[in-house]
Amino acid sequence: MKVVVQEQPFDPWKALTDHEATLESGKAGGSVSFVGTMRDFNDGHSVSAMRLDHYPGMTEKHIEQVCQEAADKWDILDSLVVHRVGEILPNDPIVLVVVWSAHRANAFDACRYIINYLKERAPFWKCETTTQGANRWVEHNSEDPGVAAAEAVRRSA
Amino acid sequence: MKVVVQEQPFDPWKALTDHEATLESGKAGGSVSFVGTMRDFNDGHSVSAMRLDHYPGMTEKHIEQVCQEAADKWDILDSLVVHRVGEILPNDPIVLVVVWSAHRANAFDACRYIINYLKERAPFWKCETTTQGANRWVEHNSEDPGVAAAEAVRRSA
Amino acid sequence: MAINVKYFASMRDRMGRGEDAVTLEGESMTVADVWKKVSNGESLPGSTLVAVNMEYTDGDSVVKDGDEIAFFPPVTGG
Amino acid sequence: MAINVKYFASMRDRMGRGEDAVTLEGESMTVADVWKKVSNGESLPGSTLVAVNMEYTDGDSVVKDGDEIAFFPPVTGG
Repeated sequence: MKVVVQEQPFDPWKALTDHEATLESGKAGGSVSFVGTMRDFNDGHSVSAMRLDHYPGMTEKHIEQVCQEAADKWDILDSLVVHRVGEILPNDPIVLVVVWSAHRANAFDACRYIINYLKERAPFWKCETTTQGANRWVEHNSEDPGVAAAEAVRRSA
Repeated sequence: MKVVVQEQPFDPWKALTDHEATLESGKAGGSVSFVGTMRDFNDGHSVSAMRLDHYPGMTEKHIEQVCQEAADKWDILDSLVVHRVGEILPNDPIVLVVVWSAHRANAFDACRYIINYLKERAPFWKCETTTQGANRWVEHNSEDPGVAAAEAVRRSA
Repeated sequence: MAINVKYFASMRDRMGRGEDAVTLEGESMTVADVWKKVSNGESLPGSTLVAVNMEYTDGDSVVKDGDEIAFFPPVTGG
Repeated sequence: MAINVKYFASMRDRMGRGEDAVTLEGESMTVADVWKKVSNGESLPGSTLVAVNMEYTDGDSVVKDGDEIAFFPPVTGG
């Protein structure tokens, strides 16, 4: 299990193969990977750049918790998460999640679990620069219907 | 949509990035990939090598059908399948399935659909060489509970 | 009519050959009839899959002149 | 007791600062009490998330000396 949060741009496939080289060979039947990349549009706006803030320490801790939950739920061999922060350009990879397992069903389930709960719980915040030059905080991940419910539970003060 | 069946060993990540470079940039929110590799054990036997036979023409046709079904069922941007045939060594990638989409749920569903139905319907046959030197045809993909039912339907003569 | 019959994997080993060019007399021959002819009356293993012109079908399927018939065991790719 | 309070993203913009070092008097202060103190009595936006020592919690959570409290909007990573 490895979690990396970094400012440097990264090549998902290099990150994946570098980590794979550390695994015991011949045991994994397969791997399932998710790569999230920055789109050049969001909520109807053209986006020229983005800054991704995070909460150093809490972010890594919660991604590790999510990976550990996945390892507890499914029989997997290993997992890797790499997540960018800082200044990001359209088409840059933002996040890589890889799960290795002997049987593919476990890898699919675990990979999907990790990216879903990472997006729901890991403290990252996107601030987009539109092509008109305006900066705006992205207020929600539009794809995630589960987020509103989770937020309601955690709502505070 | 691209389907390749080849004897040459391949680097899944090079195949993926080469194909990705042909897509319109900035539209995909992400990709989901499955890489199946040759394990060095199966059904309790240590396996030193494998030969993968196929039915030229029918194999490609059925993988393309499965990819088209996935494209009809989910809103995806593109898909890529590369599948080895011939002599394969432990740890070699056997199959790569990649799906690109604007939203990750569709990519997960479509990628899983393609690998599941490829394994169920595309005519490939594995002949393993055990470390004792014996050759034996693999009679079923042990992971796939759906196969027995599908075979029963298609059973013939 | 003339058809081409192919065998793959363990079915190829069992038959000792990869294909047969078969000439059939009469009408309404089915895949099962073709199997009887190429196998000298042996029964087809229950798990055998059949394709006609690269599409899955079953033993009741009627064959036409020029068809390509294939017999093979359950598939194990991926 | 002394606690550290952090603000992220739009909450940081709203507060005009990234953190506060806060000294509290008395016992049984909650996260909600801390918010009142740092915000001069403003109400907390309904969607705000709260963490104490990097774990999610809510406004009723009691704070201890040395705690790190964080206020931030819904997360949008991945």
